[in-house]
Amino acid sequence: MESMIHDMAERLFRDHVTHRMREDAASGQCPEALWTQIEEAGLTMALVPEDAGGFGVPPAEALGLLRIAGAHGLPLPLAETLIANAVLATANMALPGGRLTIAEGEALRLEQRGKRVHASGHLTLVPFARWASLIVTIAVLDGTDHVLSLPVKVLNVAPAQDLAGMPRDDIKLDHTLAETDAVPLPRPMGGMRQLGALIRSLAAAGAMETILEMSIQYANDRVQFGRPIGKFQAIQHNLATMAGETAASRTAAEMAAGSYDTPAFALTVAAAKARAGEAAEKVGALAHQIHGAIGYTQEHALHHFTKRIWGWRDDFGTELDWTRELGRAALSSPHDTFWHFITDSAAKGAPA
Amino acid sequence: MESMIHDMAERLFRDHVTHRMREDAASGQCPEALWTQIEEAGLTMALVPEDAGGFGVPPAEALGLLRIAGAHGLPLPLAETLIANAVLATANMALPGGRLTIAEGEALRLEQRGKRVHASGHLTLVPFARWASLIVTIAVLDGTDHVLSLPVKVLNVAPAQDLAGMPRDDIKLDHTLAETDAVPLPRPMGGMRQLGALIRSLAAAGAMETILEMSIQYANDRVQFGRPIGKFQAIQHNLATMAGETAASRTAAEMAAGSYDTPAFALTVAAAKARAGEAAEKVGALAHQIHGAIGYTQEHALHHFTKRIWGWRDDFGTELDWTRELGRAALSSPHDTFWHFITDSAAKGAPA
Amino acid sequence: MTLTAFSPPPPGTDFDDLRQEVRTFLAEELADFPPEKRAKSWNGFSRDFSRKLAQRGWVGMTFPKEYGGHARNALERYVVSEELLAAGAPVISHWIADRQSGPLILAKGTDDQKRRIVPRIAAGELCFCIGMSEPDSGSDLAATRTMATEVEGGFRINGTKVWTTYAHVADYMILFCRTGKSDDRHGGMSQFLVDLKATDNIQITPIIDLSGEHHFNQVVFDDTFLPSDALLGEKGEGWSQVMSELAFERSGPERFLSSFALIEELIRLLRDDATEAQQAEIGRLSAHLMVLRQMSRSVAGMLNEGENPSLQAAIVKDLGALFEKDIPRLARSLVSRPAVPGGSDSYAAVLAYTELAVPSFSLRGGTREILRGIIARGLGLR
Amino acid sequence: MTLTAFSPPPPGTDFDDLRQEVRTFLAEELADFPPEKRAKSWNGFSRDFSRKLAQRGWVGMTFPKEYGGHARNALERYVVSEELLAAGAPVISHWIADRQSGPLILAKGTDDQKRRIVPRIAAGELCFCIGMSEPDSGSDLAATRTMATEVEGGFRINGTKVWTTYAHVADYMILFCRTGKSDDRHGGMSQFLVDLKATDNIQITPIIDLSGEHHFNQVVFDDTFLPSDALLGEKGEGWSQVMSELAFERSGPERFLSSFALIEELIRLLRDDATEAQQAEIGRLSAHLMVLRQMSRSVAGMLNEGENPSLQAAIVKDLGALFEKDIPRLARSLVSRPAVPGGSDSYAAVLAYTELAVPSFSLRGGTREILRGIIARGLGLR
Repeated sequence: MESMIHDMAERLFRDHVTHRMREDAASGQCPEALWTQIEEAGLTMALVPEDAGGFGVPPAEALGLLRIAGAHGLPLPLAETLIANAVLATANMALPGGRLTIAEGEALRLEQRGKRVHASGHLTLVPFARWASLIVTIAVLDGTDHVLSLPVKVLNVAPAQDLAGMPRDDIKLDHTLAETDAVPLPRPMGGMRQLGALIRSLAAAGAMETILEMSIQYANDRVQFGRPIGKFQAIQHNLATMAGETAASRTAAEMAAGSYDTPAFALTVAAAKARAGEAAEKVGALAHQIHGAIGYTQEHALHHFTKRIWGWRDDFGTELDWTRELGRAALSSPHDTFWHFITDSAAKGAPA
Repeated sequence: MESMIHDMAERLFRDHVTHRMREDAASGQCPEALWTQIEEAGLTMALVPEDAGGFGVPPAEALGLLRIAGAHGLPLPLAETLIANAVLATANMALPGGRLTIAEGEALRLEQRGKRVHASGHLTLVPFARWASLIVTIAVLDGTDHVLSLPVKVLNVAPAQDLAGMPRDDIKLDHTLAETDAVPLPRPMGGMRQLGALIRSLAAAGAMETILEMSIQYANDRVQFGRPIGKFQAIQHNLATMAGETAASRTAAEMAAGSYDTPAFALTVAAAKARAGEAAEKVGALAHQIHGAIGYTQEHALHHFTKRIWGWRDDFGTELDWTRELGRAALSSPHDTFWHFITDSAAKGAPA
Repeated sequence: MTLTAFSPPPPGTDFDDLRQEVRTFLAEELADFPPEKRAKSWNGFSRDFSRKLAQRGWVGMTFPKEYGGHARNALERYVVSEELLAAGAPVISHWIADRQSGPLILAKGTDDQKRRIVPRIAAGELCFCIGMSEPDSGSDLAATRTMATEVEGGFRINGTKVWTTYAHVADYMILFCRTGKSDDRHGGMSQFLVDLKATDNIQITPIIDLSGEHHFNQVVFDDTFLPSDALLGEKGEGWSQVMSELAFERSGPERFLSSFALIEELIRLLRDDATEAQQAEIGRLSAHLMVLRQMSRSVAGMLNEGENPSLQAAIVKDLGALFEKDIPRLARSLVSRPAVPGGSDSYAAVLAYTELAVPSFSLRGGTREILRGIIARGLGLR
Repeated sequence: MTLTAFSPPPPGTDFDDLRQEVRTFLAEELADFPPEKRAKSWNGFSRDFSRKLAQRGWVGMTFPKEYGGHARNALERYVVSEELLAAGAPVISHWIADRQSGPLILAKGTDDQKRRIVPRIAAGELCFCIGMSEPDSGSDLAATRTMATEVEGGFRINGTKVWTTYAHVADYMILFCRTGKSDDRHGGMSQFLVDLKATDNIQITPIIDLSGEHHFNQVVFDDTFLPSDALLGEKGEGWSQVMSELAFERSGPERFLSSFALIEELIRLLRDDATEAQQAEIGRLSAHLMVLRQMSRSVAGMLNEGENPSLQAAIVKDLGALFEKDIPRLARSLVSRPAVPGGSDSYAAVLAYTELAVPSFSLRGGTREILRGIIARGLGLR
């Protein structure tokens, strides 16, 4: 797929995302300058309609940015901001700019207090919360999905990290929101768990492509027992396996991205997140096996990339959660045969 | 372990068990002449006490015969007869000689009718029933294990086969037994499911050793792309995996055999049957991968050996049955830690 | 790394109407076709079924109309193929001809060969087999020994082919053999179109497989005479012809649906009362299947566009083979029910059949070692 | 095929009393030792703990009494080792010295070396590290470049070692390097006993691993002077000395217990309310563990009898590595609970630690490729 915005993002990340930046981010330092450039390039608005400031590209193309960000190990909440803006725009809420993030809101309790909404409960594993100005989530009030826009500055953020050392914070909520900060969604668009699973699937596919590339390079360069290790059949098999897992993950993630905002989304995103997690385990393990001890050290990019793909397995539903969901759907489907369920669950392509 | 009876069995099977015999047996033909030799050599009595006609060797040594029989693909109920005789001897019942077999009796209903016992229910997957004179099983009457000796000639045997084409028949039972044919066991010795699992684990270990040997031989002999395929790293890895699985299965089976008639038997036999089944799947698949199409044909010994180890997975409890049993024990054990459960479950060696 | 990217199948290629037509046809034709027969997947043989399918226009779909084909695209053909496989329809009688021999003849054959043979393939009348493997060659085609010697008016063939699927019923064989000595490992090979029903001195003997069935054969050529017009394509170009033929064989839905009958049986058992763990495993299986299917359709789409997705095709086949081989293990991990060959319990019978069929899956179209070698080269390993 | 047979451990080698003593000791010493520290397995460091253990006679157990040892047999040592590992006791401070450096010095060292060093090892006072890998050698020891040049009164060392576990705290290093040029790939190597606390011109810099911890180091020798009596064993015999040393390193219980803390956490979560599927998976794990332990004890028994079970040892290590590496996957397949490094939920913290530690498991004592090569040769592949 030829895409101007993909090319732009590719150049921006290639020129500015450094190993040092990824290391610093993992120890708590937000790369502010790069964020400014990303925002100026408009990438955070790629998924909102053109009249709200977007590029007017198909959702699959806008979401493709997240695979590219993953491929570069971008240590910033671009994906979260992209989704947050899209959800706010759908609910016709203000788009404040800056770094935003998203959280699963399924467990929140909402109650109407006069004209305002009171929200209580826990938001857990919220990515980048302490680097964001706003947390956007979706929760249910009287059977209707509501978008909540929660200003981080009034919240109590308990910092925590994922496997890669990236911020993934906990928040205890007991707040009455401003009238404009809790708005019913005019049409369902999947909960934040689904949207979050989508962005992690895309990023993981990109990161795995980079890991594969690194590993091929290393296998061609590294000499042992008198020849490049890539000549050994066992290493070739490992790389072939990595290629298969990586290709499957990307296909799955793009299938989900292609069905964004369509009825096929719920099942394709379940497949994508589950498939990405399974692949991440294998790809990371094999990459380390190929690299030997060198890839294990903080100085090597592999260190950062494998930890991120492993950390993402736990965000927005684990493999176990998503496979259960998908299996439940398969086993309770009204179709005559399992095969009919499978063909029906496939993305039909974005609506015209 | 140096053993005279092992040497004797090894010689007997090596000289007399042919590929043709195994093929004929798989299409229903019992090798009567070989049976006579086995019985004349006394092998069927190896597990009974010396005063009942046994050799007076430790149980682990007697049971070792079954690994050797497995290694030769013996198509006769030696294992079943060995166990049947041991159970009959423990209950001080008559040892009639000839081919016997065993069946899981847990699902039978027994009731006392005067001095006699009436047995009803199904015996399923009974190995070699139609080649045997007697089916020996253990079932419960009033909370006590009873040994039942069921003459095949009065039963209605519905013939069926296992994966390898060997007899594994079904019997519907609704019979009042002779007084001497239903006798309480003086001490518990594990149900027929456990004893059956033990003999299958031992036989599978032996068969896998033969499959491994065949595969090494083939890899050394077969030339492709100008060199023996055993020079290829992928084939070497496959053979190393087969060796590990085979060694683990034999160790597990011998651990169970070593705890025959001790309190450790229930758990070690569960581990042995589960481990053998898992190994059988891998070893069979890899052996066929190494042999290519040739091993797939009826003319090749591998055809017979892989089908037998696969068929045995279903006899006397599947892997799922046995791992559940073992896991239930582990999770409900009164030990402080799982580790204590593991050390305690190990065979402590045969009693003095 | 766009090396391993799979383009999404073009929009509008679901062909829901066609799919529905095929399903209706299959529901009727296979109403009484039991699971243990469906388990044979594309190894089931029925000339009658193939002919009926052809009458509906679903054989030779992509062949030109002048040769009896229907000039439809590869993605329409894909829909029909996957529906047939998922239903376990008995397709072998036309399958090989439709998939690879027909396209080969169309690409390399003489006008006469095309006119004589292709319309009958499209009519579902001709069963083809492939004479490729030999006792000492296996995956190593360069070790082929069967030799065609040029004689007055044709060739004399001597040599032995093995693992020839359905040679005992086939009408034609595409024979791969030497027509010359060459220092180049790949040189001096040619392909022939052998009319099995009209040629003398060919001895076909059965090879019985693990499941006790007769699919494979040994085929001995003993001074067999083939007329000159049996040569298919250029003399000496057999190697490159075979390599492009193999591309048709890779990545189709038959690369991951071989165990599908067992999947349907398993789901039938679990449908009403699955535990969470069973749901999760079925979900994992579903995810793999959804993704494999998308990848496979992507390759069909790329082929349709005239691209050369050979790396992608090898990847799909490698993943697909792992998937379909793993199904019996998966079934055993979820349900404790013994395999019983030919028994009355359809789950038990299908499990037994599939367990014994699994080792044959990797005999088709190249072993895993060869596939992985292709992938490694495609990835740029030097 | 007795090639792959494992003799059952000799009867009467359970040493239940000894085991009970060790358990009582550990229950007391590690009463407040949390799971996330136990997760470090034999990478936990505590000089204090090692000394206390030595006071009980459980370091240098198999060493002769004249060198401070206890002349107990390998199976008694085995019992202590596995109890320490299963409890996740912090043992690294004496572990390497006890397992391989002490036995090496006893076998190859001079009288003076033995008398000076071994009793202090047995007292739990000395921490050893192994200077083996180099930036360009990895698994290929023949590519070793660090060079010892003979000079007046000793040797000058130049070169760089990497992945040297705990070099930053160790008292001694067993250094493997070249002492000559040789056409033979394996020739001209020697071993040295380097007193790290008393030697100048050694620069040790940390290498931070995936879990963010400092276990590894880079060690640079820059014209470092070692006295003549630092030579360990024969000059030029380093290769064969290392090969026999590696045999000590293989097949011990540390080859399958590295993830044991996660197993205990997992079982704690499941204990009261396991589904059938969870029971089955724990049962499978138990079966593997029971069998691995039996195989490992068998090897200890064979070693104790003076046999050379090198094939068996490699098999145990290969199976053990697969087992311990697979535990995080297994945990994830049974419990959906995110890994949280350093968090307050001990399961989540131990999962996080173990997932990041897993890639390091195969760095120890030879990669899988090398192990499988050893097994293949042992099986008689030509």
